[in-house]
Amino acid sequence: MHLTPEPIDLAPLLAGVRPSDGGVCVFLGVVRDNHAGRETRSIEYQAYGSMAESEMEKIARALEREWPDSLVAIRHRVGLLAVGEASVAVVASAPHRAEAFAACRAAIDRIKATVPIWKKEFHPDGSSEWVDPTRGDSSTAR
Amino acid sequence: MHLTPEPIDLAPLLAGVRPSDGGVCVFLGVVRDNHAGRETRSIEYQAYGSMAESEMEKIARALEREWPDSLVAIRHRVGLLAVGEASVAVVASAPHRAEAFAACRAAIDRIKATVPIWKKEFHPDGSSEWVDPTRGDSSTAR
Amino acid sequence: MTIRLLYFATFRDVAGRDGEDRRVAPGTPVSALWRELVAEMPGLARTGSMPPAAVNCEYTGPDTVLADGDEVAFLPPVAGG
Amino acid sequence: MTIRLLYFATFRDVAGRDGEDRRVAPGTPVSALWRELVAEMPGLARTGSMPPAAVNCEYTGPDTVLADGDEVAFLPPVAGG
Repeated sequence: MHLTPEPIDLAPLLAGVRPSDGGVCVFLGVVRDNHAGRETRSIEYQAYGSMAESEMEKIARALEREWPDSLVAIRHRVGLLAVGEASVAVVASAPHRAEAFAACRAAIDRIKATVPIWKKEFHPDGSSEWVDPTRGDSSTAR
Repeated sequence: MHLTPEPIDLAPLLAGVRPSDGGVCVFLGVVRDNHAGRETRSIEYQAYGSMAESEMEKIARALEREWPDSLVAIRHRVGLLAVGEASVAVVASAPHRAEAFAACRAAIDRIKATVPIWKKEFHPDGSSEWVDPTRGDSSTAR
Repeated sequence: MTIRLLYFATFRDVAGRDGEDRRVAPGTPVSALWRELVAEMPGLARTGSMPPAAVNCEYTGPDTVLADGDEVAFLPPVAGG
Repeated sequence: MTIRLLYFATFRDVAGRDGEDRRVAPGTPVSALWRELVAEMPGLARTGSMPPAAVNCEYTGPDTVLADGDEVAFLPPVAGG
């Protein structure tokens, strides 16, 4: 449901917007061409699939309880992504924009904090490493 | 450039995202099925075209100066829109998500405050009125 | 001298037209033009004070003096977005 | 009893496998399993403390006692989004 190996298509996420919604806030996380001072060529996203699904579902439903009129949809891609491709999409809709922005921002913050997904950065020189956000930069693995 | 009588297509706005961007925040304003306690069937957006273009351009460029790594694109639709159709789209991209969210939110707030566009709500009973946000509800015209 | 006056939204409904070419005396400030218009069309003055005004597509204050050929608009409360 | 152990990201690289079925003594808490694994594969313990752990796809604390058939994973710092 929330995880996909295919390029993320916003259309089905936006199709969930309800007639009572006046504001839709979308966040796209995109593969950047650099990180921690090094050039990035591509990123491999690896997930603990069943748990990642469950965590994303929990995040979306918790946010809808916290902003009772909001609707939150999440997609996260796995596999090898090139620079410019979207790794994650959050679509939060609500009657008014303040709730849509707040729910969308909270969603991506929580996704980054708790969903069991990891990313390995590949560089032009062929080297790669798993990214460790707790270290503020990349940690080189073999 | 910024104003369009056609349905808003996100694709050309998202195409502007740069390889150095890691976060893209999109806001869509959508025609709701109700406002100020009354049912809405459709909304007509009327613009002072040349000035609206100029104001939206100023907003986008000012935000890019305030968040120097951000890129801001704006589209606003004019004409008669049905419930569920997008009246406005803002796409703000930046290396990191905090700037993307901040620039996107500021953009829509400023658009609502200063761009010379007006909207007339049409109700199922055939009545209509221009919306006056300064009154906190609708003002009936004729 | 002549200016181009534009009407939008509720003001357009009151005026019954999109715009008009209008003769004004040299030295006329925006605020005086507004008072002239209200005298002709009291329906414009639903609020006590002068609404936001634009000259040549830029927001401007009430003391701005009009020039020949200016495009002038008084703006009802905007509601875009 | 037997649990299913899963490895991800750097832990998968260190272990050299995606997962394994593993025998553990009844009453074993998550923290004891972690200590066993580190004893076998010191490369797992890049940080001093036990990493976040999940049992049957739920985050859980170090004192959770494992049950037969549990799916267990220790999680390197997540980096989704």
